[in-house]
Amino acid sequence: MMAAVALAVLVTMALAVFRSIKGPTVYDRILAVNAFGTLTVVLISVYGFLSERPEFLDLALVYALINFIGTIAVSKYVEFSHMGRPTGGDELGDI
Amino acid sequence: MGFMAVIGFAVARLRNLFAVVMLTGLFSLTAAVLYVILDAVDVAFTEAAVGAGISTVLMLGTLALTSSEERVEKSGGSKWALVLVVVTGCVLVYGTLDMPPFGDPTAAIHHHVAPYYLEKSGQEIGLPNVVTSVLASYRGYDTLGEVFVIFTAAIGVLLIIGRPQFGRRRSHRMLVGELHESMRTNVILRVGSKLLIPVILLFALYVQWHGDFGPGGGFQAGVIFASGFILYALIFDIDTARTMIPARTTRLFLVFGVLLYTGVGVAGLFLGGNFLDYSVLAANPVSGQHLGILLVEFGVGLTVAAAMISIFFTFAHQEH
Amino acid sequence: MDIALEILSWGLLFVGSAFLVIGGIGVVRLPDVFTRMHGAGIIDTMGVGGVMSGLMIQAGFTIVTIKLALIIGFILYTSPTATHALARAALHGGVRPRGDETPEDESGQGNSSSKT
Amino acid sequence: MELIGLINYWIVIVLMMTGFYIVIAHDNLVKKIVGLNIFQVSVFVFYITMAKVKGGTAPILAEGITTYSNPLPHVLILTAIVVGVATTALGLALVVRIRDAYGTIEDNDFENQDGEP
Repeated sequence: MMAAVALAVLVTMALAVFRSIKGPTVYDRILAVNAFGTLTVVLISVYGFLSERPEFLDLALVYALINFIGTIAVSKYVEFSHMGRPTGGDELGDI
Repeated sequence: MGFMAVIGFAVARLRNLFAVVMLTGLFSLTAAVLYVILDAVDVAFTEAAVGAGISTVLMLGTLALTSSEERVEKSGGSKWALVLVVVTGCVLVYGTLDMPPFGDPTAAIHHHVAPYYLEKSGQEIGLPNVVTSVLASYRGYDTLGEVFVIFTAAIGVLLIIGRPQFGRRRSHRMLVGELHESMRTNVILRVGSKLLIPVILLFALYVQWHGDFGPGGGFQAGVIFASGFILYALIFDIDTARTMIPARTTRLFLVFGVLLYTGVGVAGLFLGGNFLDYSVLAANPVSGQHLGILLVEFGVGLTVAAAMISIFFTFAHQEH
Repeated sequence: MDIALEILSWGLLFVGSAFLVIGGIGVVRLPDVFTRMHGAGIIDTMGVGGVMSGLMIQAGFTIVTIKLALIIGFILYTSPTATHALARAALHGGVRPRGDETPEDESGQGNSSSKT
Repeated sequence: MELIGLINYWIVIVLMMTGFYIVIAHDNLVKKIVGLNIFQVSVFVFYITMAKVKGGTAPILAEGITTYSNPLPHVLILTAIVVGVATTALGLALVVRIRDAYGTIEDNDFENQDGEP
């Protein structure tokens, strides 16, 4: 039964990966990577129960925290340096 | 399960630079899942702390400082590269035909010292986490070497791009800086992160001191700790963050961590043991080991955290 | 009593994973960034919430339960913040929500695949 | 059956070759570093794969468990990951420095520049 849950998580992960490869905008990718991070948290917890050693939830906790930093960094970077349009070196982020 | 990694592969090959960085993050996530499934909890822990946060941030920092688009490459030469790669791959696959099958308990790797570690570490070191005891005690020399590598890398980064006069004319700071006023004034983000940062730091300390019993240890804790400060620097600006933890402090900690590690080793020498032999540190060998591992892990944590923070600040402080 | 808890836990797990998949489909199928965020939101709230509370009941009352509760808390706390940052970035970066197209809009439909 | 046991190694090799290809075929230095990273991760996965013992669990001692995976490769890779990040940072620093000296991070460009002045 737990395996079924893990399978559902994997399917969702595959969908997120698809979105992050396909794009089309940067934001889609960020969104997909963020969702993927969340799914990783779930998968790790579920796997902990699956292998009957649920002590390893610390790992999932790390993800829950660190994933946030990654997303913030990326969206901040995108927001303030205009990655969207093709840039030469110098016109980056001149607000 | 290996297919997740294959997805990561297909992913990592394709796109342009920015997307590539995003996909590297994804790749590291899949790798971490794979490590968990292959029972390497500590490794997954490290990958989690490193891959999702620091390495993405550093890559972005570089992209901000250089250009973000890869030029369309010419097809000349890349055909030969492909051929070379395929040939090498085939040779390697041929090599694997002699490898022991996956998960085989009789494989050569499981016969030398590993069973010894698994059997003895419970009595000799008294710690449940074998990875920590091997890391800090049995293989203390190796870990010391790794710590020095990190130390050297941090110094290298500081030397290469850390000089203040290096940016000739200041126009604007890239990743973090005053142009990000609006990020600062974004209430939701600011309050949200403000509440989260202490939790992250606290959690890092937990990982640091709990590493003997569960997954965790100095390396992971250092990285998580650094991530907390990086988040702070991202939300507020770099100068505010610098007042929280000045350059002098990080450098001090960088050196202090390495010295602590070596010092524990030397203390062992003075007390009549070998270098990095912790049994002599206390009256009872087991508690001596315990104390030694705690101190060493603390040294590792300090060095790693200081190295990551100073590397990040060096990148972020670049003037373009 | 035990049976009831068991059924409740599996029910939660089932509902949670169903929501996960639905959210995943949403992330793939919905037309633009802002709508896709709803899909991601479902994953973060209903999916994670369901699965994690199912696991909590499975674990009984131990340290594991507390950790799971912490994870739920963190996810419920970080994910809206992150999504908010992302939405801001997207809006500032020139992506318009659908139904709010302006003439120079080029990415509402996801047709500008060159934009990376 | 034997071949199924080896498929993990093959995936590792595919990954490794991907990284290799990126390193030698792309001109962009950042991309090259990403390639190196992928190569690195593939080596990590290789070690961890070897450490796995069928039926074993993570090497954290607990009551009533007898088979554990091999902890030694875990130790090696754990440190290698952090070291990897540090060295990656060093490489990126070099890239930034190169960008500053040459104004480009494409491999070919500065070869040309070196020839001319």
